[in-house]
Amino acid sequence: MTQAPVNAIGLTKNDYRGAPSTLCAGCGHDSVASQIIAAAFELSLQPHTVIRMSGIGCSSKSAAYFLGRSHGFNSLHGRMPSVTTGAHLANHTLRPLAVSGDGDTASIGLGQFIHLLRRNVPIVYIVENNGVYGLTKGQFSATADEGQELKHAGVNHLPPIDVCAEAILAGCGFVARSFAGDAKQVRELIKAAFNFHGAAVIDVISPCVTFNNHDRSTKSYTYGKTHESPIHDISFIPHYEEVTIDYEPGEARDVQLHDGPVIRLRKLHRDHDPTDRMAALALLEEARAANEFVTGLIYLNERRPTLAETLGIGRTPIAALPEERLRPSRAAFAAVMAELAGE
Amino acid sequence: MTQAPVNAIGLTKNDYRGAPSTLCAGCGHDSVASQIIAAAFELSLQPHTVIRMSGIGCSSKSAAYFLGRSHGFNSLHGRMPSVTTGAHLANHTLRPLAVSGDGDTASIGLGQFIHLLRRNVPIVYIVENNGVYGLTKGQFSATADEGQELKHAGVNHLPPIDVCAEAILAGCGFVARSFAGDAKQVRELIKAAFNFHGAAVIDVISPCVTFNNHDRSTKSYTYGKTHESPIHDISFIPHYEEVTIDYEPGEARDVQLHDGPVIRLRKLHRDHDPTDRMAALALLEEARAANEFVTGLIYLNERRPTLAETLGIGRTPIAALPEERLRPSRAAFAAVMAELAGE
Amino acid sequence: MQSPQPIVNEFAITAATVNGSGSQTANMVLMRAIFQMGIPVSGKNLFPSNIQGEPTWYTLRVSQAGYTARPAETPILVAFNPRTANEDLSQLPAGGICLYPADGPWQPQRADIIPLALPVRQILDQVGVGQRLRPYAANMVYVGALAALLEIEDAALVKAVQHQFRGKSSAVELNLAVIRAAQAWAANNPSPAHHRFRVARMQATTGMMLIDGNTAAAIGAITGGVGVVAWYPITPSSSLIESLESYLPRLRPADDGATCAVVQAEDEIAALGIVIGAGWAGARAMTATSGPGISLMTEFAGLGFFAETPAVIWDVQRVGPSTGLPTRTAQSDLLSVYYLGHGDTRHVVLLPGTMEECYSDAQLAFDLAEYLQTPVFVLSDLDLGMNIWMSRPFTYPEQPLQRGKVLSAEDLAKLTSYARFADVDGDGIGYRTLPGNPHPLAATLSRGTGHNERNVYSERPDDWQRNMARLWRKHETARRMVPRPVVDLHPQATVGLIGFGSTAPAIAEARDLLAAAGIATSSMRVRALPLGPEVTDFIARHQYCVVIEQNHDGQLRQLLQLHCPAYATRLGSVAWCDGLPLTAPFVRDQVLAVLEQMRELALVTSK
Amino acid sequence: MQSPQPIVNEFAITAATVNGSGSQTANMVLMRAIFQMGIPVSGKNLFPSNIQGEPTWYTLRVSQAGYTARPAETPILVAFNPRTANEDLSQLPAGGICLYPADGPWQPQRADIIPLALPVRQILDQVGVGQRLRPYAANMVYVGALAALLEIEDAALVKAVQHQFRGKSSAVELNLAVIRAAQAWAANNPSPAHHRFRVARMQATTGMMLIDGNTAAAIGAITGGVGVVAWYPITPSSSLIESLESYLPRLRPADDGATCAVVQAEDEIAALGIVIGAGWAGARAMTATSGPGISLMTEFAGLGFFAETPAVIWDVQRVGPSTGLPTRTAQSDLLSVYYLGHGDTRHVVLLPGTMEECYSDAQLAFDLAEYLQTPVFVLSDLDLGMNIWMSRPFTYPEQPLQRGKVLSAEDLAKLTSYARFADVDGDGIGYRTLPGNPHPLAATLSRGTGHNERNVYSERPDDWQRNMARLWRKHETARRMVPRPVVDLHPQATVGLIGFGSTAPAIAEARDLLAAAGIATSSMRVRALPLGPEVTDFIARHQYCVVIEQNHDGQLRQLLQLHCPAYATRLGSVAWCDGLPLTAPFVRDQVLAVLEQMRELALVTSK
Ligand SMILES: Cc1ncc(C[n+]2csc(CCOP(=O)(O)OP(=O)(O)O)c2C)c(N)n1
Ligand SMILES: Cc1ncc(C[n+]2csc(CCOP(=O)(O)OP(=O)(O)O)c2C)c(N)n1
Ligand code: SF4
Ligand code: SF4
Ligand SMILES: [Mg+2]
Ligand SMILES: [Mg+2]
Repeated sequence: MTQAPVNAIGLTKNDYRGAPSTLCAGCGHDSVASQIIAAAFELSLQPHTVIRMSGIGCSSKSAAYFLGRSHGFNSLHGRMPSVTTGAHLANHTLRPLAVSGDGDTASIGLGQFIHLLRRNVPIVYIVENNGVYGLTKGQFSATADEGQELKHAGVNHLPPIDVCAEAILAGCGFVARSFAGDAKQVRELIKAAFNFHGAAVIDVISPCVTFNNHDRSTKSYTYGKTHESPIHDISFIPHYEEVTIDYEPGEARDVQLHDGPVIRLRKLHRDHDPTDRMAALALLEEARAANEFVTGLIYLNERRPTLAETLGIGRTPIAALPEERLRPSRAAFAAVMAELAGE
Repeated sequence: MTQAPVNAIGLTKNDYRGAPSTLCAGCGHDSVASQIIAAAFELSLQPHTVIRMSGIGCSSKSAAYFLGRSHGFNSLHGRMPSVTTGAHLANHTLRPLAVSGDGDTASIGLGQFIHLLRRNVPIVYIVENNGVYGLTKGQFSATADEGQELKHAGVNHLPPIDVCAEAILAGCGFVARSFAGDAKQVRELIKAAFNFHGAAVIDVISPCVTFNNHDRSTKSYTYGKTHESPIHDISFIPHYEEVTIDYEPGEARDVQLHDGPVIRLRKLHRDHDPTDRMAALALLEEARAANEFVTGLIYLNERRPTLAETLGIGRTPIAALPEERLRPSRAAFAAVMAELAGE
Repeated sequence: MQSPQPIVNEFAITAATVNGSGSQTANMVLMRAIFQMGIPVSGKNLFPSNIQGEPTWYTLRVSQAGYTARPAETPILVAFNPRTANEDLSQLPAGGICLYPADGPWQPQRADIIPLALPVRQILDQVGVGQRLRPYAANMVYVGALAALLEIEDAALVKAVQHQFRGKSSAVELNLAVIRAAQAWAANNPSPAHHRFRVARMQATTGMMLIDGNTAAAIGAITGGVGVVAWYPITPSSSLIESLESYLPRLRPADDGATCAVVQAEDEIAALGIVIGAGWAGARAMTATSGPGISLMTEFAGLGFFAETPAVIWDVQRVGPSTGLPTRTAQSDLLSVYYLGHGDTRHVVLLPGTMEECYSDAQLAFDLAEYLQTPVFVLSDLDLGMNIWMSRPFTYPEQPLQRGKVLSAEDLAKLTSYARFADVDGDGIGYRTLPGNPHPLAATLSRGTGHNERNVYSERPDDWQRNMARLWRKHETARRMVPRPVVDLHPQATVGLIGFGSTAPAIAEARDLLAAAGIATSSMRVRALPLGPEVTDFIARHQYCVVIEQNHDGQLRQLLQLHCPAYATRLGSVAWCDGLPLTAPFVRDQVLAVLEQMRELALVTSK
Repeated sequence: MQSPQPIVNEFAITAATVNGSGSQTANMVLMRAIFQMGIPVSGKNLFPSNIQGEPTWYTLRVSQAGYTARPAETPILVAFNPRTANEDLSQLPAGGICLYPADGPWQPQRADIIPLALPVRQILDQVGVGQRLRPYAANMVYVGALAALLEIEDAALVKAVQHQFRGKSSAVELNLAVIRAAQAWAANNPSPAHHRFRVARMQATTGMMLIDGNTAAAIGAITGGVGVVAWYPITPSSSLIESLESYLPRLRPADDGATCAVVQAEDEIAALGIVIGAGWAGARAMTATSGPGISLMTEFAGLGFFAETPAVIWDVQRVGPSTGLPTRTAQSDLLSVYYLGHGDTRHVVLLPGTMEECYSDAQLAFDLAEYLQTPVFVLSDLDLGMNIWMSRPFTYPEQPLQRGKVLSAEDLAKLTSYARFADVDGDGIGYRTLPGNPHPLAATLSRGTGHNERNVYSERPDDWQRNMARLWRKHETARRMVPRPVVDLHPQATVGLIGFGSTAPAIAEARDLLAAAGIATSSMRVRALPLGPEVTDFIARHQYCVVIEQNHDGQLRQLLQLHCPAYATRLGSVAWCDGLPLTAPFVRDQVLAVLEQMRELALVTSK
């Protein structure tokens, strides 16, 4: 019997799995879960330093199907961002990994999504985007394309919400789009996002095989496989020391993250500077107008402080502060009482 | 005694006023209210064809201070969009004129705001944007600028939400920005918005003299007066027949609305094509980056159907349908019963 | 085991399958076929909160006595889900029959039951079912086998299959072929499972139909003149709206434009906001949701109450608190809905308990909401809303729509003054004007803030107090207008059983069981809140009342205690909620236990 | 009118002004000066829901007896708002004094009162107040005039002004100059207004302080170890958080980083979401809101209850339903908060009634929330929260923080198995592990969906029922842990008065009035929900109990009736809510009326 390979902290891939999935066989969300597991394994994440967060939906249920050794909160429909914000404030040494759906994020949860990103809570936020409500059986979500048809729900006449564009407007510094069928890209993006200092959004088109996988759907496997147009080939390189420049100038670019690791973007069909906010918005807008399915790291800007930094929280998480620091000193207390008594 | 002038339907300006304002003397919202009154008078609006809608806040209170002869609903904080959507569905022959605040729209109400615009409810939506919560005494709202200081609330560290950019992303076809101190522009925009076929958003910087009018504030009168940079001089021309071309080519452009009237945009410092969605987003993004206070009609696109049209509502408002049309025929009912009984 | 007489028309079947496998279709065919034979049937679908692959159970009850409560025991098990088969088998009473796929991984290991292995693969091969349809068609094998065992008439089977696959003749043929092949196989393979249970034609369902409460409500709303529907999907309420959307084109053809706008909102807050806006502007507007949605609607419910706008809200209850069990039934939103909103809010709540009431309450809710100018809630539940029930066909309404106190421009022209909230008639209800009314007196700014009789903003203490007193007068008007309780008095009874909604069949059957145990009972099914004087009368008549409800907190009991404090101590409580519809034996046992307690207490206190 | 003896230390003043004019500062100086003289004072600020220009009233009560309820009558009127002056004047009792600006547009037109015209402009000119400050300084004129009329000591005035303008010596000087000029003017212009009311030094306030309940709560929370605060501004709760933010740097200096994170959320849903997330991750987290915010928090309240996460929610009540009257006081969220959430939810609710309780409940709420692993609500109101009350200084806590049942990695290492919701101690409370705990057994996925003892998703009926039963066991544990009612038994009393929160002073004073009318009463102030056995004992002891509360629906009465159904009919109700704090004579009259009704009823039923 061969032993399962272990990573830098001695864990096997199995140690990053969760409960068996109860999703439909072939659901895109299960592929994403696999890549979360793979990324966590490859990054040698300490499970207890991650918290898995989700709302409600098939996508959100899947939080149970990975990282079973991490704490987590499967919260309310559309309200995971606020719960995560609270958890971050209580313990900013934990890294939230969140899965949500397009209904959860773009319909009921749109406001919380945008405000979370404004605050720059350092979350890895994966939207498992299938354009429908899976768990409630196939209604349109706010990311469904205009003119799209569904069996029961009929034709959608409303323009889709682009969670990537919303994220960029909201000040999010790591915005990517991917496809559940593109395992490597999803995995590399997750690894990069984990090493990004701030909120990171990955909008993964994740087909719902039961309710929205017919060939005309832009959220189907067929569409994704035939239309995906990656802007670059992305690889995550954990430590800068390992970086070897193995490409011709102009062929790729390396972006270094604040803790040392590097994201290498090997150019494919088009030129795109992911650090240019306007270019990022333009890319999304052009792709939308041309009905293109562009994937990759669309925007990257690591300048903003996280919420905990903005609020000046110290090294020790608030949840771990000793009583002396959670209570006023007797002297300080007495001084305030004296002042109130008008002395 | 001279008689007050009357408009095309024989009403005086007074007929468009509301209750006396209870806002602080000098509040920007009162200036906006005056321009609403002026615009309604000049357009000869039938008061009963307009409904005034609002949420909660000083801005929303001001719905009581204009168009006293129109029905209205001063609803819940951040939830005016849904109430307006319902009113539109019940009676699509009424034109909603809405006032809201930056807190009401961009903080608690952001989700409803965006979803309202996606549905293209033909509302005239005026955001009276002062960067603070006036009614609750001077906390930051989500449109407060990064680095802004307020007496009690301290320094704001979060990036502002740009309601114009959000509106454009949401598919809104009429997006403008203005300044309460620029009475003429506000008025012309309101008139144009009333004649736009679809949702129209006007983001009016409307200083809060009590809590956010110090000179360093970008939402103050001083800042507005010294920094406002209109992209064009806008005039609304009610009927196309009256249009005379009184400008040199390149100096201005006329945009005709679907019912005949024209918006004339006389070029000022810069070139801007308001019908170009990407250009509109770029203008906002550039102004943001350069800390410029750009005003005018930023985006115009009249192509989308209104919600009532999307849903195929007929001429008669649903609220006015006679009982014969609100009930099944006996025959249709009997057929369904027979089918259910398995006959 | 000796071979007893077959049991006729009084038994139940549980089909344990995998959800998403089409077994629900098979179960419906079975149910409908027996119903076609004139025999009373009822079904309870127990399904998981996921889409495909998890265990699901369907319990079909056949009862010539007409009992429709969930049966406490089912002597026939269709064990088509190997994952749960052992536990399912353990529930089977001795002497029961267990059908299972011969070619599956599982065999029953009990000596005291009758196993029957069905050669599923062989039958599908024989019929020539293609690969894609096999998982679905497999379920028809147990339908066919049961048809043979139970002696279901062929014509009834054919009708049931046709009804189920309406308009798809290839599907009808294929499924009938599987059923018949299985039937033939069973007929050719006699086993002890034969002739233990059988069906025999009756006339008890003539003219009746099978329907679920959500469909009944949808048809009622369409018939009741609904004009605007805003909703957000949530189990178990979604099918109410989806059914409404599917019946609309047939019942109210949009020849001159749609007569009803249906909007899927971004959440429940917006859904109720849209409904309130539409009600304010003069349309009959409704939404349907379940517990989590109700919680989100709290603020708007208060606005509707205080700004006095009509709205209809269906709460198809599931098990809470919080997300709870989305696919299980409960009656646990009663208190939260009645008091929904901060600061002294109270609502009108209808409590349907039958398919006909789901239909008629859907209309009545609009009449009440418009007359009372307030949100009206209708509390259904998953059991009522999503399970299939027998019902008489609905009758076309005889009354015109009651649109309440609305002043047109012509009406206003006759008045010298008008105040929106003047209590002209002493019933607490003012006269509305609708937006769009051109009369200069008509306009008013509706609001959730304090206001006087003229609807002008006011912070005056007397204005506030007067307005609230009027709202309570209106609540008293509502008390007189809502449906009376359904009372069945037994002349000798000292015990009264009280319930509401979907527990009616279990309570009715339990009364027969109690009678058999020598305890005569009356019963009252409460139909609405606020509670009226008839409720007090019933309680006053009975020495012991037991309130039976499907929640944890005894919520109806609480409201009854508040309604008649003088009788607060004679109200016992059977409050039980585990997600399953109640069974009659359970109710009987609980009532007996409560009565014993109450009698002891009475003895103690009388000493 | 003859000149009677001056009334000493037992009167009240109402200052009617325009809001946003700085009059609140003047009123505070007046109040503080009299307080400095050792005389009990209390104040009620009646302000509009706008920022500037609308009428506002401040009622300052001076009471050597120590009464602090809102006075029914105020014999001194400062009529500084011409818009309301006529109506204000009509409230002045005969013989009362009316101060008004001599140079304003209004003069009192009543013969039975004593007018006193103050030369405001002349005094401001004399002091040389600049244009910008004049509207504010004008209010100091009535302070000076009253100082002369009432003979307020100079040292007390100085101290009061210094306290009010802390650190701004130019402001201190200017305002003192205006006060003294007005004082001198009044002294030099004797009028019948002199010597009718005066203050005389006492020792009744030695060692006491003046504080509002929101500040008390803020200091309590800081002392109680708050770590995360998320809020959304809403009157009258905003000042709780703003006060917390202003005291934080002094009480918990951020030398090694902030020890408390304060976040203004985008709305109340997010605010409670953040609190629940923070509580789950191990911080003491709280929010403060009022009615509309409570309504929005409904869904998260249910999640907190069911996922068992600590959270502290202050509801500083204002008048509802809906937006209602944002700047008026009420006690009308009791029922909605207790039952907040659909589907059988129930909460723990603390009911402070004094400044010290606001302070101590702020800490206790955290101890309870963490011990019980559930949201704990604290119900304050605008009267408690925003008005200024006398209080003993708060004492530094003697107990360490009670952080409840939390297992560290070391604790887990000693265990062989761990189940999050196992009821190891029989009190319904399981052991938590905090996120970040590195032990492999520690991790668990919290959820609002059905789960078993190990916190694994479960739809099993038995798991659901067992879990709910445990949650009710926990509720019983809470019942034992929350503060006992404050009871004052009168040995002869057959009548008990029951209340909660800010109505305590009015009830206490009403008891004296009732005693004067020959009716001895006991009193009980309920301190928390769920109600405990002491509550039943008190009710059992008294033939008649009258529940006095500031809401429309008699909400505490309802909860008491449910708590002790056996005594349901002996609970009378005085439920009144018009936005103003209750007065003692009103309470007396209402109690008498209710008692009469109850006695008649008792007579009728005993016949
Ligand atoms: C407040 C509330 N409303 C509605 C629901 C019902 N509901 C559960 S999941 C869901 C939609 C999920 O869609 P999405 O987020 O796209 O996830 P998917 O199932 O497609 O992965 C809804 C509406 C709920 N649980 N809570
Ligand atoms: C649900 C709810 N939360 C909070 C409030 C309190 N509140 C009233 S107005 C307001 C903010 C208003 O700010 P904005 O919309 O910017 O209007 P402005 O007063 O600045 O014009 C808030 C938070 C409320 N009324 N309802
Ligand atoms: S319904 Fe769709 S989203 Fe849900 S598990 Fe199945 S395939 Fe996935
Ligand atoms: S507080 Fe500000 S926003 Fe409100 S009325 Fe005054 S100036 Fe206007
Ligand atoms: Mg989805
Ligand atoms: Mg504002």
